[in-house]
Amino acid sequence: MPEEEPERLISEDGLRLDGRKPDEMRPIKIRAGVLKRADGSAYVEVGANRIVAAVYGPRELHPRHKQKPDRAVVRFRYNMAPFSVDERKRPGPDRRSIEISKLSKEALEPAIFTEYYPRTAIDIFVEVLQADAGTRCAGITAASVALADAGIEMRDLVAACAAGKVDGHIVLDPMYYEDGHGEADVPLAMMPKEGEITLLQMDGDMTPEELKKAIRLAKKGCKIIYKEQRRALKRKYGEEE
Amino acid sequence: MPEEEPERLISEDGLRLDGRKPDEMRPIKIRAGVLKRADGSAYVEVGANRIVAAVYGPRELHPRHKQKPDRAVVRFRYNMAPFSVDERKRPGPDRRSIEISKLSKEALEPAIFTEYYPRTAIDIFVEVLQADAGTRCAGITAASVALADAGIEMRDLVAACAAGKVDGHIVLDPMYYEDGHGEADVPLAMMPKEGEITLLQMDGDMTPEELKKAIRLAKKGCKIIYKEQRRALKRKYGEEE
Amino acid sequence: MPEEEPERLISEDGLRLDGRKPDEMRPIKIRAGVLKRADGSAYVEVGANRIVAAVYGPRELHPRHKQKPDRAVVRFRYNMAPFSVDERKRPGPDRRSIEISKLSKEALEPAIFTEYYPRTAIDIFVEVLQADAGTRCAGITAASVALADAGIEMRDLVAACAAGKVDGHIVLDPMYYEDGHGEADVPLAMMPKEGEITLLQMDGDMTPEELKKAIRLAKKGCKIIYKEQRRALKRKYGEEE
Amino acid sequence: MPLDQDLLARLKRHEVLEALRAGERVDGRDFEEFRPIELRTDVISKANGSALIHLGNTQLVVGVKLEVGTPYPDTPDEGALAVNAELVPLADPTFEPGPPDENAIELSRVVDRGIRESEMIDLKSLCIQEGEHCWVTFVDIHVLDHDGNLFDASLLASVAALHRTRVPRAEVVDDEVEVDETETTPLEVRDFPVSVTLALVDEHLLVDPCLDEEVVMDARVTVTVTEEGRICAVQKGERGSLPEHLLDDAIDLAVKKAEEIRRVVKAQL
Amino acid sequence: MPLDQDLLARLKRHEVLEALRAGERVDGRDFEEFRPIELRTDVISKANGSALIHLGNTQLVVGVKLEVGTPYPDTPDEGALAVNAELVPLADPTFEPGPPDENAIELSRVVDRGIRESEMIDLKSLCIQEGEHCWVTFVDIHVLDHDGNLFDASLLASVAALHRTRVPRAEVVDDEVEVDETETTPLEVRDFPVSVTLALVDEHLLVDPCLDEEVVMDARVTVTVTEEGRICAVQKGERGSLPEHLLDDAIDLAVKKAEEIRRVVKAQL
Amino acid sequence: MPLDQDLLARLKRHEVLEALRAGERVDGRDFEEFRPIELRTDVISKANGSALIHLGNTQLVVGVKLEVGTPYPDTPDEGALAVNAELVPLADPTFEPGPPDENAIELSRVVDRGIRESEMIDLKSLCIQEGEHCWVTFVDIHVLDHDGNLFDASLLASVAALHRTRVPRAEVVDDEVEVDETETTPLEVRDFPVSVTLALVDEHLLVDPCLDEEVVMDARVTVTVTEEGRICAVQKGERGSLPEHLLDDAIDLAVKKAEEIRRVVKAQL
Repeated sequence: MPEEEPERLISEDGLRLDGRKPDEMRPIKIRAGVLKRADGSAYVEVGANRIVAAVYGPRELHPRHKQKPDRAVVRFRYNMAPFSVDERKRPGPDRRSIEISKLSKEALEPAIFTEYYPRTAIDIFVEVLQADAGTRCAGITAASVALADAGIEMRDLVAACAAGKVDGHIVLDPMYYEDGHGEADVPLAMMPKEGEITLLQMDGDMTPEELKKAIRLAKKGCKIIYKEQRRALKRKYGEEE
Repeated sequence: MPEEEPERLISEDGLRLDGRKPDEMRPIKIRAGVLKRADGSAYVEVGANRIVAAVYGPRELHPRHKQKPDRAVVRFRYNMAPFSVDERKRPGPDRRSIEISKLSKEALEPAIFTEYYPRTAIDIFVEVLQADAGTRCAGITAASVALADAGIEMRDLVAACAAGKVDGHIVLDPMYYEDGHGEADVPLAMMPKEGEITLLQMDGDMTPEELKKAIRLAKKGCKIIYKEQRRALKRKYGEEE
Repeated sequence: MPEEEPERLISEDGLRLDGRKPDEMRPIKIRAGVLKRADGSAYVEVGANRIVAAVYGPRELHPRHKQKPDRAVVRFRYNMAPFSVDERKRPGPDRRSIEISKLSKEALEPAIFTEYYPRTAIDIFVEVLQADAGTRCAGITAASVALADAGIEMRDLVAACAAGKVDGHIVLDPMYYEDGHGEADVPLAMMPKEGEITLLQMDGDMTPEELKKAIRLAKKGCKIIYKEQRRALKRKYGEEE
Repeated sequence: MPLDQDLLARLKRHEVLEALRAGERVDGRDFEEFRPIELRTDVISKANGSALIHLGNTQLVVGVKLEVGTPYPDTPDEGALAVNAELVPLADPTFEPGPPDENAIELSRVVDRGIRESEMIDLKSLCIQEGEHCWVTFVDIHVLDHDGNLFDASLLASVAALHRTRVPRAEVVDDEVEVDETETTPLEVRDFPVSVTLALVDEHLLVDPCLDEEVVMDARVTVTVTEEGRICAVQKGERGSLPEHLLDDAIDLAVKKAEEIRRVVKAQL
Repeated sequence: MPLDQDLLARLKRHEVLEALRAGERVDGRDFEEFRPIELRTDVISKANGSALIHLGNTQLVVGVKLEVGTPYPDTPDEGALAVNAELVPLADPTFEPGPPDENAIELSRVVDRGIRESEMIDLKSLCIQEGEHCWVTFVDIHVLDHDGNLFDASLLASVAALHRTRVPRAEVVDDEVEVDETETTPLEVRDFPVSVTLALVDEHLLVDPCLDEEVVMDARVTVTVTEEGRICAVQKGERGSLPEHLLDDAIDLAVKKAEEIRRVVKAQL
Repeated sequence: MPLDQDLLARLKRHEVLEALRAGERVDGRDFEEFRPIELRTDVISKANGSALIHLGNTQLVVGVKLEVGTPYPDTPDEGALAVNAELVPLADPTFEPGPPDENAIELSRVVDRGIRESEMIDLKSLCIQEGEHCWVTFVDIHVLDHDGNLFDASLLASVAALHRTRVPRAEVVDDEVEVDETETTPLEVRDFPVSVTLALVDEHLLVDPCLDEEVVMDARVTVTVTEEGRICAVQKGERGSLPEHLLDDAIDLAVKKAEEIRRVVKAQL
């Protein structure tokens, strides 16, 4: 966070506070298979976000009456470490993390061939060790790599990225300060191969045209993320998944 | 609530603050079948009380080990909407509502032929949208109509009404201010056909004779309620149930 | 608690605040079979500790998937009455009582022939009615007698007693004030017949040699407790168990 | 080992009803007879007041603790009362650990009404500084052995504990309350409410039901009576109904028995 | 009695899809048609504002309560807003008692964003004393009958209730807030956000899905639109995906329908 | 897919015991050998201190956060310490979401005692204003990958994080604490406690058990040793017993290994 409140978030020459162009992502780092106990795992850095995802499953689901005879039940838990944010977060789920967990599950499920794994559970856990803006997108990005690392059959990877509106400009991948001081935030997740959108939220103030523009920009970000996801899996498995 | 604290709750000519005679009920309105999703439902107004009741069942009871081989299990949940009282009520059950739920269940169960529905659950839900005094009685009254509306076989309807002691007088159906400033409150529920009492509570200060008088007065109130319950069912079903 | 803070906890002639010698226990009283409903029970006083233990079982364990095919599951609940301590304790388990429950269970389990009771639960409940120092040891002591009273087959009784370090001296069975103002506390439980230690904790400051000395002293205390445990059972059952 | 609990219950039910039909109670008592009451006060030195009661085989402890708190906004010149009952799993095989269930809550609320509505405690005497500080009186009921009629046993022990409660000296110094535990005065107590619980079994009213009777009862009526013979609380419970004339009988019987029990218990204080 | 729920669900799904294939909705509406909206305000006199809405058979009450609280440290000159939704088990056989589940939380958060991001309430007008006291605006959604599209019904009723909310006079006297409930002024409201929810079923976008449609939908998109036709919140839910062009359609459709609905509802205020 | 977990466990148990009988550990280590330790500090910039540890395949992060709070009434001139461990379900298939269970609580309490009883932190240095304001030191243990011996890994990372913790400048202005996060001084740390955990398996004491060994161990002993070689905490866990002479051995072994580990870890700070 800048020491003093900056007057404007986009400079006269069109650059952002951290020197990025409006359509530029923050640095990304993705690693697959970072944990031994989990069936699949991944680590993602986007800006100062530090996120670990793990997948367990397909595994037995208890109690039995929650099993689905024709598909796997996907469960998702987004959790922030107490030290991941400025003010210590009390452990345990709050309303925000419960909503994010629900939407992240719904963002990933379209990509999973759940019908291949009837009566089982696929459990996805995302731990935010350090939060910059965009943790829900980074979590979905990490979870998707972890699913692939666990060998779960998928239609495509799911890549996620936000766009935002800052000083009237539509920008890609807002960082913490832009998120807090901008006019709107548009997190989006998609399956890049078919262009299908699996997560979309927006809050703030936008015209319909700005919103559509933000969606297109976020999709562009997702494609960059997607390349990094595939690179991470290739690094681990020797060739494209 | 009167703007200024009144000196006496019963005037010289024997009338109450709202102009009622000691043995007079507040206006009552009962409607059967006000909800589409529930198997049975009812709406009750007594004074400023606004109460909705719904019944689901007989339906399957999970987990199985809670089923009774020889009868239905009756469950009752009394709940106040956060905006139903002067100071916003935090959502969720408190000690008062847990006690009321238990006693209301026990007030209704004698009337239900639970033995006709072995291994099932009959779930009764009462939502207080606005509370004047006497919500537990109005809730039982509404629930009883909802049970009939759900087609549950019953020995009789259960009608409920309170009596109270105010300025030394035994009065019928105390309203909010009388309840808060009176000397005693006696909620009662009964099956009017046989005269069997299924709920009785009292707190305050009464001689044994006053208590007996209050019980008799509350029974009188129940009979008025009973007529309205039957009228409501008749309105919906064309003839007396 | 002394009215004024004493300057030293051990006097010049080697005596403690309550007049005990360093290796002297507080008065002990043990009774077996003090409750009618429980399958086994015991009451223990050590100093001002007042503790009741009850055992239910072996009994059916629900839900079924928690059953062990080759042994009983031992459960232990240590609980303090709200009025048992200086400042009223809010009802319900806190972190301290959850840890004590876990360690107490692990202290008793080695003595129980759990393999004789497959698929069952053995439930042990300890209620602290008044707490002086050493409640976890007194609780284990009481629970062990309650297990015997319930007729559960055991390798040996488990006796428990603490040692401590006070003014640089290793002392037996610290009382409340010594526990709060001493340098270290060493609760210990054992099966006296074989000399096997089943519980050991320590916190404070000790050299390795002091710790070993404290362990030996606590073992001495356990043997005294053991005699009282057997005497209590003999009193009830006419002869040594 | 796991015996057929249902079978056992049915046999017990049979035994209780059989006895009643022969005009007797399962434990040989008269219909209107309480079980022996044994009361010991001042059993918990960490509490400001305490009592241990045996009512037949039912056994429980009540501890009263006074803590400094803030008055409710609508009663700025009064102390507060909080009654809590813990049905700890040590006391009965069906009691489960966890927050109080509907039975524990009903029990504590009926005892609370007995204490509160009888006005046995002058809550104004528990005010330390108007609107700022007061004593909160915690009455904690800790059940040890459950053989029926927890209602009456709990109120008796609570009232006895309150009668023996001592209030520490409290002074306000610089807006903070300083408490001196060594200097105490007795809590002002103005009444001795006693509740009488009757079980309706097969159209009989049984005073002070034991657990075997509670298991088979159709309904339960608890009537709480002040020293002057006035009623301060009534609670009908359980899923049976009863006709008005039996209620009238129950009220009269409760008033009569309450006085008798009060005498027995006061003699032990 | 317990019918085969799965079988019923499959039959219903079949019926909905069958109708769609024939170019129709299961209840006969046009694809872009809302169900009839009936709104009654000021239904709860204990609330500072309230509304009861029927959206087809969906029925819910919203109550607005103002309580004195403390401003957040980072917005010392603003009041606070708290939206809560209770999916009470009375409203649907699948709703369960207990704290709000993920569905109730999502619902309340989407409504919250509609109110908050449209800036329909001037939170600064709810400050009583900077940094010390403010009004907390509780918007409580109480669902009575669930026949689909709780999102739009909840926002409509919430906005209507806020439009009818009156703020009691509050004065700071000796650092304490004194509230006079008899003297009130209308809450300052500056916008009328309306959300439009679309269900994606079999590649069709259905406006205002009823429950039968929600059960079979692949995805759900809710777009919240201000009076000026700007977007203040979007939420895609459920486990399906949708292509960008359908999203574009959804946005345009929502903007169009929002204005229409706003007109209908305002006429009833 | 769901393999026979019980069968797997039995095979693993067999393997561990087989190795022991041959005088070896299942992963080839000596009985007294720790796994490789890799420590990185300052990994979380949002924390005031942090460390990531790998102990073999066990991996966890500790973050230290300082927050302004109120001193406990009985230690008005001291800051506070709160240690919390989250066994998040990401780290092990048997960990479940929800509040800390008995294992997480035992872990955090043993680490807490190591920190507290060694007096490595001068709590008095964390007092901001006597009786009014102090720093509360939250030590949060976040387990990422569980391959045994969480006790030692957690204490090592916690102590390392505390050694790297910086305290922001805090000033009391008008009774309120103003914190300047940009100006910090190192937390005063006076010791470097190290715990050594031993597993008793088949009468052998194994230093730093891996998960396969923990699954089969009879008992566990953790001894925490200060820089001066004094003992500040001991914890025996799990449902086995051990004779006194093995305890004596464990104490001596722990003192020896603690010094060695401390050297290894300090070199990485």
